[in-house]
Amino acid sequence: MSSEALERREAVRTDRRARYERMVEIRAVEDKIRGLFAEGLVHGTTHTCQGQEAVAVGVASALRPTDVVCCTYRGHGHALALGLTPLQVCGEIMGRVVGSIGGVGGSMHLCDMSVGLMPTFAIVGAGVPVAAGAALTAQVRGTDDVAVSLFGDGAANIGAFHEGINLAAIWKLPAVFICENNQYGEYSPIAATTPIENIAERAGAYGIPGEVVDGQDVDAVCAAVEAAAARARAGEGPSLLEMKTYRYAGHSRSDTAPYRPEGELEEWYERDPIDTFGARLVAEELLAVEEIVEIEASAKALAAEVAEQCMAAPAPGVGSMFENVLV
Amino acid sequence: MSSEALERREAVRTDRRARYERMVEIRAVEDKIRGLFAEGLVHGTTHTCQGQEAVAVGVASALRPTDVVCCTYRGHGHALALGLTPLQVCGEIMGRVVGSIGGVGGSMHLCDMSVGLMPTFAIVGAGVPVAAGAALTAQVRGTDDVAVSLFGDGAANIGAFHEGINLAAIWKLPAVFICENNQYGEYSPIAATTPIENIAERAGAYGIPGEVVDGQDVDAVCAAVEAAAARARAGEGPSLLEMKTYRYAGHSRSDTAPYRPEGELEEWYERDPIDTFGARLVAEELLAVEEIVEIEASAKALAAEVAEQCMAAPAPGVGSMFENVLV
Amino acid sequence: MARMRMNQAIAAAIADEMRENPDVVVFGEDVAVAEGPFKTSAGLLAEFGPLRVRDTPIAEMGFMGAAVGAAATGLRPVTEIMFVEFLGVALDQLVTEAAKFSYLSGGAVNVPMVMRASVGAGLGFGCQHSQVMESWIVGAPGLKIAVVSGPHNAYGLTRAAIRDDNPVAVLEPRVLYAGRGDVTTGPEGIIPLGRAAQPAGGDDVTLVCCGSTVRTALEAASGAEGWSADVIDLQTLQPWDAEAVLDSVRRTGRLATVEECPYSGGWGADIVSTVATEAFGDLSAPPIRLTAPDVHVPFGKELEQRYLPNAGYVAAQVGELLATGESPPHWWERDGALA
Amino acid sequence: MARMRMNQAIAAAIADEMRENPDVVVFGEDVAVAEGPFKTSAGLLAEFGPLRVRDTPIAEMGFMGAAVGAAATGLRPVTEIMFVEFLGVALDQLVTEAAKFSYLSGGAVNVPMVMRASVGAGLGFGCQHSQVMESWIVGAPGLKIAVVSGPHNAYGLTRAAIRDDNPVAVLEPRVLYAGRGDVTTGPEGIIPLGRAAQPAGGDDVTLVCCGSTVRTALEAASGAEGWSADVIDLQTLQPWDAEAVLDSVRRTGRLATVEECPYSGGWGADIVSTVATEAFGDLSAPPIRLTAPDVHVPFGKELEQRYLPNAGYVAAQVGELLATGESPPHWWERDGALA
Ligand SMILES: Cc1ncc(C[n+]2csc(CCOP(=O)(O)OP(=O)(O)O)c2C)c(N)n1
Ligand SMILES: Cc1ncc(C[n+]2csc(CCOP(=O)(O)OP(=O)(O)O)c2C)c(N)n1
Ligand SMILES: [Mg+2]
Ligand SMILES: [Mg+2]
Repeated sequence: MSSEALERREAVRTDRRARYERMVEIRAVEDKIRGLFAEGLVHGTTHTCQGQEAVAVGVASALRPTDVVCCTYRGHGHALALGLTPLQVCGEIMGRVVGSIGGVGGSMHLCDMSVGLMPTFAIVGAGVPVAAGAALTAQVRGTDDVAVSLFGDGAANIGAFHEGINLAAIWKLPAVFICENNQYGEYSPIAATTPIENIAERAGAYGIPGEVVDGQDVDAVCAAVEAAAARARAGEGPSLLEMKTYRYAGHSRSDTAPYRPEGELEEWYERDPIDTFGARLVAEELLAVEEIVEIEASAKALAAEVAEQCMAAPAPGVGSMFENVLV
Repeated sequence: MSSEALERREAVRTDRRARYERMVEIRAVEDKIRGLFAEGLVHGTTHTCQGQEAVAVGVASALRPTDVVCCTYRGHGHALALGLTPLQVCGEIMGRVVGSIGGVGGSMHLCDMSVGLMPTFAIVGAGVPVAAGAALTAQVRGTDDVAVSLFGDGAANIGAFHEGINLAAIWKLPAVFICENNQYGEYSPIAATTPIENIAERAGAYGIPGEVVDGQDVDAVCAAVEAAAARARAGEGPSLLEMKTYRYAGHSRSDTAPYRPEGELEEWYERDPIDTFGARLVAEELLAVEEIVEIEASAKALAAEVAEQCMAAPAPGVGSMFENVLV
Repeated sequence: MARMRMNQAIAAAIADEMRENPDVVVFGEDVAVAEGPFKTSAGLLAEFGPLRVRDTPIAEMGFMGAAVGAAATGLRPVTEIMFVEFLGVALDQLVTEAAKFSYLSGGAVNVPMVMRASVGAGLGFGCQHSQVMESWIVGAPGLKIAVVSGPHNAYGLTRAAIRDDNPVAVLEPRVLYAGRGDVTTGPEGIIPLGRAAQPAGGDDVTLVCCGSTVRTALEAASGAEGWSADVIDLQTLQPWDAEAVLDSVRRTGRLATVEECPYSGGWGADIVSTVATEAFGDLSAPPIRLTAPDVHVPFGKELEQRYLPNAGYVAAQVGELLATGESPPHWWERDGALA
Repeated sequence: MARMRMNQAIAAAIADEMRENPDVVVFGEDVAVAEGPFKTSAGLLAEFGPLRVRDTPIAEMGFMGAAVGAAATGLRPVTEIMFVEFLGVALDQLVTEAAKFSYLSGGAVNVPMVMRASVGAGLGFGCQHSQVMESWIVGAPGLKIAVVSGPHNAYGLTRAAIRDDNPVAVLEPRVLYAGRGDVTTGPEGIIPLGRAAQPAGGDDVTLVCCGSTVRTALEAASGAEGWSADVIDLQTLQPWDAEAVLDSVRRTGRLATVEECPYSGGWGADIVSTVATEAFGDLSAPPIRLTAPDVHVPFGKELEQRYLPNAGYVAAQVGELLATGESPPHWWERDGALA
């Protein structure tokens, strides 16, 4: 699996067209996952990231596979962007042995260290100090790797955010803290829980750079993360980046997002990260208009095929729950 | 006890000379306590506040007895300023039934709700959200009371600080958050743990006013707290005040403060809050120079007498540990 | 008497208390506008308004601490920890502050707050959202703990918890929210904390359970052949009803606990140990515990069901105990169990 | 072999591991420049420098999380929670993250971190700084827990904990830090996790203890008249050495645990319950637990000593158990006890 994941990662790192394709793939896989849950074919819950694909792909494009990424339950897009295969991701979500941790974790728990994906965090904020710790390893060992923590707008109000960033700042750790501000924490609009406009302003509380980034623009995301990572690699310490983005679907499986003001979703659709980037690539002549439909169609076909493969794959046996408890 | 405490409180609220006397009293009581511990006459540990008396008295002077105050283990000065008697305070520290909670708490655990002193907090940061909750009571009930949280510079790095202030900010609670920046968290200078110069700057992270105050000037403290409390009472929400101050003694009983840079203590002595305020009162002709020595002498005598009284008072009986566990 | 789902019973209990007492307030993540992720606060915002029913930021330490402060100054806050694991970021406020405040104020301050939390496995939420974690709070003098097992006692215990002057944790098995049952509403429906219920009676064994395992135990008992069981739903885990359990064991001579959690550190150890000490001479067979293994809650429908002790397992283990007079091995200790 | 205080033994253990393995790093509040509030990291900063030995901000969640991240990526962090109660603001990282990471990575990630914490009563620190709170962590699959009882095993268990590839909590009774004893240093001094020690042998009762109660049990046993005891120092509380305990009880027929904490939720319940299940037929008297009462740790020298089970109490209770064959009441249940 690892070498395929690494190849997939290399693709987005080096090729902007691959970034486009990966965003389309993420959308297709997430749509498929939502569909499977809606049909009642999968147990549990899921948190998809339609609309946020530019953040996932932009971040993965800017980082090296030896960099470490701590992301959340809303991490399918990041996992795919970092290189995990749709089979690894869907397999895990669907609880099959082909999943990235063998199907015992489910939708909130992906992992593949070969491309730097730490076990994803189902506890809000928990990944922030953990990323600081991964950055500590790089600092102690003198490598120039960085650790990245991705978290939501809602997570910026939890203690671990504060403690983790402060620790990284005082130790000048090579970390990049990235807030995916998708406007909602669960069903609450950010303004109901957060008394400031931009999470990035909180950087000031730690004496580190803070920047608001257009999270719908994969190029902008990539550039901002590259710059922050370069700073971190150079020993200048962490940064806080805020990606303004939007999730098209509800918070989780059961959420129909009735709390959204009318027209809001539609406004964001107009700045769809995939469409925007596709148009840009067309303008740059890196992509032909006809290819767009093909890419989408083949991503959908892939997602459907992978779902079938997962359906056909075995579920983990009873013994699996006893594995990896104690080393 | 309550009515004596209330009278003592009224004194500092209305009379600047009483504030001077109270600061002297706090110094004398704290010195006595340190002495008792040094002699091995008291069990456990203690955290005294010599040098920080202006904060304690300034805060108490600015608040009403119906306001609620959450302070820390370094709370003897606050307790005395709020009105608790030296007997209540020393009795508790020495583990006697005359103590404010009957002697079962010890140095870190004072309380007297008749003057608004909540159980003092031995867990760093814990009082911050609790004060937000007390402010919530005022808001829900529509009173114009405020709740005050006092905490150290070190506490500004803990999650509860972040969560408590953010909550108060978003709900516009009538709270005042006061950081007593005495330059050290335990044995660590603030610069070793906190990547910014002024804790007050963190107010920006919550969209509330932040202000640096000279914590060695009781008038300045009182004025700043009055203004912040007025704002809170008017429904305009919380503020963050940072009192720049210094603790003359070590962190706790056993600490001789070897980590202090040479000359630092002496510099702060020059701006001693008691001396400064005494001189000001003399200049204002509210105090005669001769009285200064008298006031100090009688405070020392009082502290000694109270210590004797406590020594003579009974320790709580075995039954006391079973009281107030479940209501 | 009304028929309702367990989440509705909880909302009804809170509403009834809010009607009676203006000091009762409710806050937590998405409990107001969205009426709770599990709809356990349906209707509260509409009826009681935004001053008393509030959404919080994602900040369990913050709002749990706010509950302590509010309770200490006169309100009766009911807070919601969406999944009990999130208490891992807020435990200090419940155990080290709330539970000790009365003591630390010489009795001057009560902290009548309720921490409701959804708990347990069975819905495929994975290992960070499927535990019960009573162990985090059982060893905390000053704190009461109720565990609800259906609409009826969810209503009654929730009301009792809100009326109690101590901090009370109410654990709500998530898997039961949608289940319907008859509920005695109104003041008669209030169920005192500290008292067990006995949903089934019998002679041969005492089955002690609570929360999600009550139905497991009942199902096991009702299908039993050749033996009958006293089924004791503890309802309150702290303080638990030792008298009810001891009385029953003195009669049946045998004890089995049915627990949702891993063997190590589970609540049943306290029960078994106390019974072994206090009723040693009355025991005619070793007391046993039927629990999950010492592993993380697995994802996957079948695995998760396998993880939990089910009625068939309970019946089989108890049957073996009765037949042999010896404690049967746990399922995961048997040959070939993990294949 | 060297004679040293327990805090020195701990510092020596860490230093020896740091010398052997450059991945071992140390951080916590005031552990570097000040060498630890209890001097358990004396000499480390001087020898290993500021890259590997660091003071943190007051942010237990932050640095515990950092330990998880560092351990998951190859370091072996040793962190210090100054008083175990502070884990109440950081529990999530230890129990819900560290202990589950191996599982949640399909075995790809180990988290070889150590969380050292000072625990227990006896020094007059009041009720928020005097508990042991094992209950917060015992019910956590994936986590090991050691409890040290003197310089010798403090050295040996600390080294074993640092070498272990799982997250390990090491609880250090504060009251023992200054005590001196002979320590086997070097590789032979390493004490494997999971194995109990037996500091005294006897025939009539098995006294199971750990941490601060080991000396209590030993003192009780050595002063006993008419009976002798197997004293078993568990050393590791998770996983605990059931074999050693069961073997002993099978021989003595009687069991008493000696615990520092309140009765409810104490570690002894797991021991008693397991023994009652597994060795029921071998017990000739009820197994008993000698614990503190279900109250907060009081301040005040005498009260605090009264709160803790002492040797005289242990001897008296065991004596009564042996004489009567019945479980004696706890001290606080006896007439006039609270007067
Ligand atoms: C400590 C904790 N509290 C609450 C939750 C429940 N929860 C899961 S996701 C979520 C919303 C998070 O919002 P945000 O950080 O904006 O991330 P998003 O879901 O929008 O990506 C909440 C409250 C949790 N998992 N952990
Ligand atoms: C959560 C927590 N962590 C650590 C401690 C130990 N501790 C007690 S006081 C203290 C220093 C606090 O510094 P600061 O906030 O500046 O207050 P000061 O003592 O200077 O008044 C520490 C680390 C604690 N009591 N609680
Ligand atoms: Mg969000
Ligand atoms: Mg300080």
